Amino acid sequence: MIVAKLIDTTLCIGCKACEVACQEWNDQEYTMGTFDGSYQTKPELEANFWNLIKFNEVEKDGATSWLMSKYQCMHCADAGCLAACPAPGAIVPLANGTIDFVHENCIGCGYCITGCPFDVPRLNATTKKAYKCTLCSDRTAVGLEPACIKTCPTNCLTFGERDELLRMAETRTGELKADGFADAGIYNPQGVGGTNVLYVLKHASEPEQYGLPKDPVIPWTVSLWKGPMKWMGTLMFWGTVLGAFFHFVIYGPQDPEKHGHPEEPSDKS
Amino acid sequence: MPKESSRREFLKRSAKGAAVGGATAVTVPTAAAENSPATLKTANTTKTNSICPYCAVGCSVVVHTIGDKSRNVKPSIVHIEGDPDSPINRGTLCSKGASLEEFVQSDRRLTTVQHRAAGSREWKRMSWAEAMPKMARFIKDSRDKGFEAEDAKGRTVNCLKNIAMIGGCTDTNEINYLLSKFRFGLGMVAYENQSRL
Amino acid sequence: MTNPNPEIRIPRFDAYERVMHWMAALSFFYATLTGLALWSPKLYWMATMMGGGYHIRGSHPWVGVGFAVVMGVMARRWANGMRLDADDRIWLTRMHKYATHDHAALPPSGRFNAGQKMLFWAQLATTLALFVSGFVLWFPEWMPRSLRLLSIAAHPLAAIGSITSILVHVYMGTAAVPHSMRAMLRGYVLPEWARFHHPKWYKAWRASHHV
Amino acid sequence: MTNGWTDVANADVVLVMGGNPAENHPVGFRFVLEAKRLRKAKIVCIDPRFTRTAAVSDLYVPIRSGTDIAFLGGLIHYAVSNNKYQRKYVELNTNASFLIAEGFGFSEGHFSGWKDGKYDKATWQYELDGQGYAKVDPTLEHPRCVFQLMKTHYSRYTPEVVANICGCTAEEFVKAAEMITIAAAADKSGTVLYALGWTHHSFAVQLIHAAAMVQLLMGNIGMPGGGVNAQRGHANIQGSTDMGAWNTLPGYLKIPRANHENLADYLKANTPKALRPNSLNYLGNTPKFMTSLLKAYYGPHATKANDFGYDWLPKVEEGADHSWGTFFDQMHAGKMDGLISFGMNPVANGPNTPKMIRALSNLKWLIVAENFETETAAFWRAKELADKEYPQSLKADDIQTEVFLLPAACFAEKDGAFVNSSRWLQWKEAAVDPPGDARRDQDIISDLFHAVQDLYAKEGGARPEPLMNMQWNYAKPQRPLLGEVAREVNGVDLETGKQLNGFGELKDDGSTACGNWIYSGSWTEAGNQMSRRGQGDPTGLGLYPQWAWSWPANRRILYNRASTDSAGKPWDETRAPLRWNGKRWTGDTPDYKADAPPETMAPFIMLPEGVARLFAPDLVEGPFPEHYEPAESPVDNSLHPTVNANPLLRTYNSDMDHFGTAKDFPFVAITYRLTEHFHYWTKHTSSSSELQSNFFVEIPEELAKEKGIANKTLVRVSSARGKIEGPALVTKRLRTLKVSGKKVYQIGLPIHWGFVGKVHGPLINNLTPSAYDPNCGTPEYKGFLVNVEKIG
Repeated sequence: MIVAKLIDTTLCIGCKACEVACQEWNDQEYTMGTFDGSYQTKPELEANFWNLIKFNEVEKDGATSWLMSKYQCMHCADAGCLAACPAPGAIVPLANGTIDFVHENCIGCGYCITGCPFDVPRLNATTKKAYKCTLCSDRTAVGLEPACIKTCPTNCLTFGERDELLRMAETRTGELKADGFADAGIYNPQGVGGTNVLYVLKHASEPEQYGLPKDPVIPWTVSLWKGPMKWMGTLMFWGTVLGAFFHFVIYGPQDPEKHGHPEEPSDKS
Repeated sequence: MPKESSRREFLKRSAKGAAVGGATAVTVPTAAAENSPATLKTANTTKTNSICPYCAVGCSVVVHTIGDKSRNVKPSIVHIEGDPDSPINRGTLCSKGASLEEFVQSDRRLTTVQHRAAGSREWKRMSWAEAMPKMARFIKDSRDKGFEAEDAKGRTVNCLKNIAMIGGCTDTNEINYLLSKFRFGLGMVAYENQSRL
Repeated sequence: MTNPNPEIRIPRFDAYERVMHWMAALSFFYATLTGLALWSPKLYWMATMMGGGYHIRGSHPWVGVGFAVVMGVMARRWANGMRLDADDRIWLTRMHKYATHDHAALPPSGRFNAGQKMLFWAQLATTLALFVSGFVLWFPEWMPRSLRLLSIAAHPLAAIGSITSILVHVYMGTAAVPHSMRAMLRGYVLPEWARFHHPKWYKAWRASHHV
Repeated sequence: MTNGWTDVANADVVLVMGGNPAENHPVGFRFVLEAKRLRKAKIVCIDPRFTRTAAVSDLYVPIRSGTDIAFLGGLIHYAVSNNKYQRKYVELNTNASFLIAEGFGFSEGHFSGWKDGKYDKATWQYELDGQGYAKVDPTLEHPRCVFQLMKTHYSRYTPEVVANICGCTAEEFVKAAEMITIAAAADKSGTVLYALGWTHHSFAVQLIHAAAMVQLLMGNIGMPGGGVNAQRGHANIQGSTDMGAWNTLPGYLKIPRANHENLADYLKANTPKALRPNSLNYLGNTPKFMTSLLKAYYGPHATKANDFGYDWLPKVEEGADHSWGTFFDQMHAGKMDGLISFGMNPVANGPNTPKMIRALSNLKWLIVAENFETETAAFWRAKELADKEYPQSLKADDIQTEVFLLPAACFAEKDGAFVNSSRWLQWKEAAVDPPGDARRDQDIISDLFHAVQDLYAKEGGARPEPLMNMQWNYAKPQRPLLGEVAREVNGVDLETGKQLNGFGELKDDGSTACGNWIYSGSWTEAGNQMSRRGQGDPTGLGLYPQWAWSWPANRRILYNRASTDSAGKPWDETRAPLRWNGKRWTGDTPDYKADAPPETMAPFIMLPEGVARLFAPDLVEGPFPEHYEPAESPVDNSLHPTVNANPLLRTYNSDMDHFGTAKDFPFVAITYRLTEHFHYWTKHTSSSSELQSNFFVEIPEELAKEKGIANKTLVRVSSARGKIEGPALVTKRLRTLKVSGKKVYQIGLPIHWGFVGKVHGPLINNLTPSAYDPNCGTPEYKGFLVNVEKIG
C-alpha cells in the first residue's frame, strides 16, 4: 500500500503548526532568523527545517490573494535524490512509498540535492549529512500520522492511502470548479512518476504561484550519468583493458631487435 | 544555541535506548514499512491529559513523560501532542500548542526566587524562607497604612486601595478563586485580569 | 651506425619529475578507486575497503585537489616539450603502424613521442574538467543548480576519459614497452632503448655529450 | 461565546470582524472551514488588514480601524430598510416592541439628556404601566417603540455614508451586507466571530452591542451556528473573569458600593425586577447566589445575624472606578504602595508603556509570580536594556522599588480547570513537578495568605476581621488541592455536607455555600464533571454535552430557547438544539424552565425584560451604538463633526498622557498578534521564536512608495507617547483607504517582542494611548495615530 499526503491549499491558513510539529517531533535544533521581509519562516528549507510554508502575495485583476502552501519532500515515485545517490542504503524507498534517508549510510556527498527536482534535501554543516522530511517513518510504522498531518487544524493536510487521497482530491477539485475556480486541479507531476505528496490547487495551471515547479523531472544529466554513461564507462574500461591485453597477446612488447627502427635521424650527416 | 539541558538529553537518549526492546511488541497496522525506522520516542511514556495554556480555544493535549517518579527520578517531558479525544481539537494543535514542550522546558524558565533590592542594579537569588516573611511584611505594612475602615461619611467600607493585584487569566479557576479570597481578605479593590486588556 | 654502449646510462627523468609523476599516479589511483566506488553501487565495496563511504567522500575531493596541483606542476615542467612538431603530426597519422610495431614506418620521436604528448594534453584537459566540476560538486549548497547539474555529468565523463587514457599509459609503460618503467623508477634509460624509442632525443643527447 | 467553537461548524454565514481567528485561534478556525467545506458557508472577513483569515474568506472588505460601528450600523439599516431581517424572531425575542419614554432622541452626536458632560438617562427608560411593567406595541409601529427608534437612528447609515467613514467602497459594503443577511431566513444562521479588534476601542461595549443587534435582527441568537462569539485570548481569561474583577465578585455579582450599607441594601440594589409579566427574571435569585458566596468565603463566621459577613467585603464609593487605567494612573501619581502580579505583564501589555514603567518605579514593592523574567519584573532594567525606546525611564539606582520575582509552575505542572471561549470548564492533570525551586501558584498564594494572617494574629493591625475570617479550609491549608477548591466553588449543602447539583439548589438562608454560582454543577456528588471525556453528541450539532462541563448548568448554547418559535417548533428542523416533547425540553440544557410549556414565559429568562435588548439603556454613552471616532483620528466624524470621539471617552491627565493629531501623526496604527507567537510568552521559547524571530512594521505599498521605503528598510514609528524602530514589511495587503475624500494609510504593528526573551524587539504599547472605553475600561490599542519615517 502506498501512502501519501494530501495538501488542500484552499484550506491552508499559514498557521505554521506543521512547521513546528515537524521541528518538535524530530528534535530539531531551532535557529533564530534575520528579518527577510516576509511572513515566511525561512527563505527556503534547511537541514534542520524540513517543512516550510511558502507565502506568496499575488495580485490578479485588482484582487489581492495570499497563497500559502506547505513545502517539503514530495516522496516521488521516481525519486531524483535516489537516482543521484551514490551510497547504497542511504536513501531508501520504503514499501509504503516513503523516501527515507538513512543517516548511518549517508556519505554527505550532496548529490541528492542536485538530483532532486524540488530542491529539497539539505546538508547539515556539522554532521555533513543530508536531511529532509522522513514522512515520520517512525510514526507511520506504528499507525500514527506524520506529525505535520496530525497537528494540522484545518483539514488542509490529510494522510492516507494514495489512491483514496487521489479520489478525495478529485472530489475537492470538482467542488472548487463548481464554485467557479475553473483552473482548480491536482498537482501530481508525472515527470517524477507522480508524487506521494499531492496538492489541490485553485490555480493548477500555475503551480509556480505556490512555489511548486511546473514540470519537475529528474535532471537529464543525472539520468545520463546513471544510465548511458555507466554503460559507456564500463565499455571503455573493459575495452581498454582487454584491448591492451589482446594487443600484447597478438603483438607482444616492442622489441628494438625485431621491430626495426623508426626513420632514424640522420646522425650520419 | 544548545537546545536541551544535558539532563534532558540524557533522559531522552536513555528513553530511546530503553524503547528498543519494546519495539518488537508494537504491531504495524498500516505502514508496511520494509526497513525498521527509528524507534518511536513516545513508545514507553506516561501520558497525562492537560489543556493548552495559550489562547482560549481550549485544546486538549497529551503530555508524554518519562521517569517513573521513584526515589531518584523526577519525570520529565519528552513530547506534547494534541489529544485526539477532544471534540475541539481532535488531536490537532496550532504552532504554539505544537511546541508546548519547548515552553515547559524553556531554558529561560525561572527556577529560583529572584530579589531586587531598592536601588539595586541586579537580581540576587533568595530562598522562599527569606522571601515569604519579607513579602508578608510589605503587604501588612502597606495594608495597615492604607486600609480605610470607614469613609468620610462614616460608612463602613473596609477598603484597601494602595495595593493592587493583577493576573489570573493564565491560571486555573481554582487559583483565581483563591486569589479572590486573598484579595477580599485584604479588602483590595484594585484587582484586574487580562479581560480588561 | 655504431652500437650504443650498453654501459652508458642516459638520464631521462630527474628526481623532481619522478616524484611528481608518482605523486600524481598515487593520487590518481586513490581518486580513481574512491571515485569508482561512488560512481556505481556495484563498486561501492571499494568504499568499504577504503574506510567507508563517509570517509572517502571526505577524502576524495582533497586527494583530487592534490592530483590537480601535481598535474599543474608537471605541466609547468613539461608543457614546452609537449608541443607537437612536424614529425609528430606525421606520427599521429601513422599511429596504427606504432600499434603494429611497424616502427620503420614512423617518423622519429623526440623526448616524448606524439602519443605521449597526446596523453599529456588529454590528462591536462580531463584534470581541468575534473577539478572544476569536482569543485562544484564539493559544495552543493553554495553552487548554482545549473552548474551542479552540468558537473554531475561532466565529472564522471572526464573521469572516464582520464581513466581510459591512463589505462593505455600504464599498459605502454609496463608490458608494451619493456624497460620504460626503469625511466620513471630510476630515472635513466639505456642508449639502445633511447635510440629505438626516442631517436631525435637520443641524437640530441649524444650531440650534447659528444659521444 | 454565546455558542461555542464546535458549533461554528453549523453556520451558513460566518462574519469575521474585529478578530483574526485563522491566526489567533487556528484550531477554533477549523470549524469555520468545516462550515465552508461541508455546509458551503460563506466567510465574510471585515478587517483593516488582509489577514490569513481573509486569505481563505469568500469576501474580504477592508475597513478603517475603529469604524466598525458605522459598518454594523449600516448593516442594521440595510437589513431593516430592505426587509432582510427575521421579523417573527425580532417580535418574539427582542425588546423591539417596548415603548421608550417621551423625549428620547439623538441629535448632533448626543442622545437626549446630555448636559454638562454627562447623561441624564431619564428619557432612555421604558415607558412603564401601573404595575411597573414595560408597555409594548407588538405591531412595532408605535413611533416610540424600540424598533421605530432604531430604524430612525440608523437611517443615516446608508452604504455611501458607511463607505465614506470606513474607507471601503459602497459596493463592497453592499456585497458584504447581502452575504451576511442570508442569515435573515428563519432556517439559516450566521455567526459572528470577534476578538480584540472590537474590544480594543474606546467604544468597545457599544460595538459588541451593535453586533448583538445585527444578530438579533438576523434571528441568530440562540441558534446553532449563530450567536455573538468572543474569541478569548488567554487559556483562562473566561474563568478569571467569571471569578471577578475590580467591580465584580465571583459569578458577576456586583461589588458592593458604599451606599449599600448592609446586605439588604445591596440585594435590593442588585436584584433585578421583572419588566414584563411573563419574564422569569432568573437573576431575581441573586440573594441566593450572594448569600452562598458569603458562606463560602466566611464559613461559620458568616451568620444571619452578621449579614453573613457582608460587612467584611470592601465597599467602593458610588460611581468610583478602580479599573486598570485608574489604578495604574494612581500608581503613576505615587499613591500606591505595592503590586502583586500573578502571570501578568503590565509593562508589556498595558497601554502607554513609558507611563507603566514610571508607575512601577513609584511603588515600594512589587511581587511577580511568573514562568519567566518578564518586562514587568525587569522594569527597573528598562534604561539598561532598552534606553532607546524608554528615554524617560529612570536609572536602576534611582528606582526604589523592591522586587520579588517568584518562580511559578506552568500549566503542565499543576491540575485545575481552564474555561475556554465556549464556556467549557476543562480539567487538566499535573504531568510533572515545577522545575527547581519553582512552586505551584496555589502554594504561593496560600503561603502568602497565611504569612500575612500570622502577622495580624501576632501583631494586630488595621481591621483584621476580613482577613482572619476568610476561610482557607483545606486539608493542608498551606498546600490546598485544587480538587478541594473546585468542590468549594461548586457549592455544598451545609446541612447534609453533600455537593450541590446546580445553582437551582442554592438557598439564601445560609444553608448552602457556593464559591461561584455559575459554576455550580461542575463538581457534584457524581464527581468532577469538568474532567468528563464522553464523546456523545445526541443532538448531532457538535454540542458534546458529556465532554467537560459548560457553565451555566452545562448549557452549550446560551439563549437556546430562541431557537424555536413561540410554540416550541424549531426555526430550522435540521438544526434544533432544543425540542419540546410535550412534557420537557430535550436536547441541550434548556435556557428556560425545563418542564415549562413553550408559551409559559418569555425566552430570555436571564433578563428582566424576558427578551433581548436592541435598546440597552444600561450602557453609559447611549442605548443605541453610534459611530464615534477613536480618541486619535485622521479625520473628523462625518456624522457629527462637533462630537468627534466618544463623548464619555475615559482619559487620564498625568504628565505622561499625551494625544496627537493627524498633523503630526498622519497614519492610523493597528496592533495585533501573529499566529507564530502567543502574546509576550513565546519570545521565551525557541520554537515559536524561530517562526518569527523579528519585529517588523507592516506598511502599505503605496505609502512605502511615497516615502521611498523598500522592504526591510529600517523605519521609525512614533506617536505622541513614544517611538519604536523596526524593519518595514511592505505589503499589498494593507490597502489605501479613501475616507471623507482623503487618503488614509494604516500601519500594522505586531506586538510580540520586548526587552527580555530569546528574541528582542520594541514593546508596541510604547505607542498606544491611555484612552479607555467608559463602560468597561478597555484601552484603545487599535486605531491610534502615528508617524512613519525612513531611517535605514
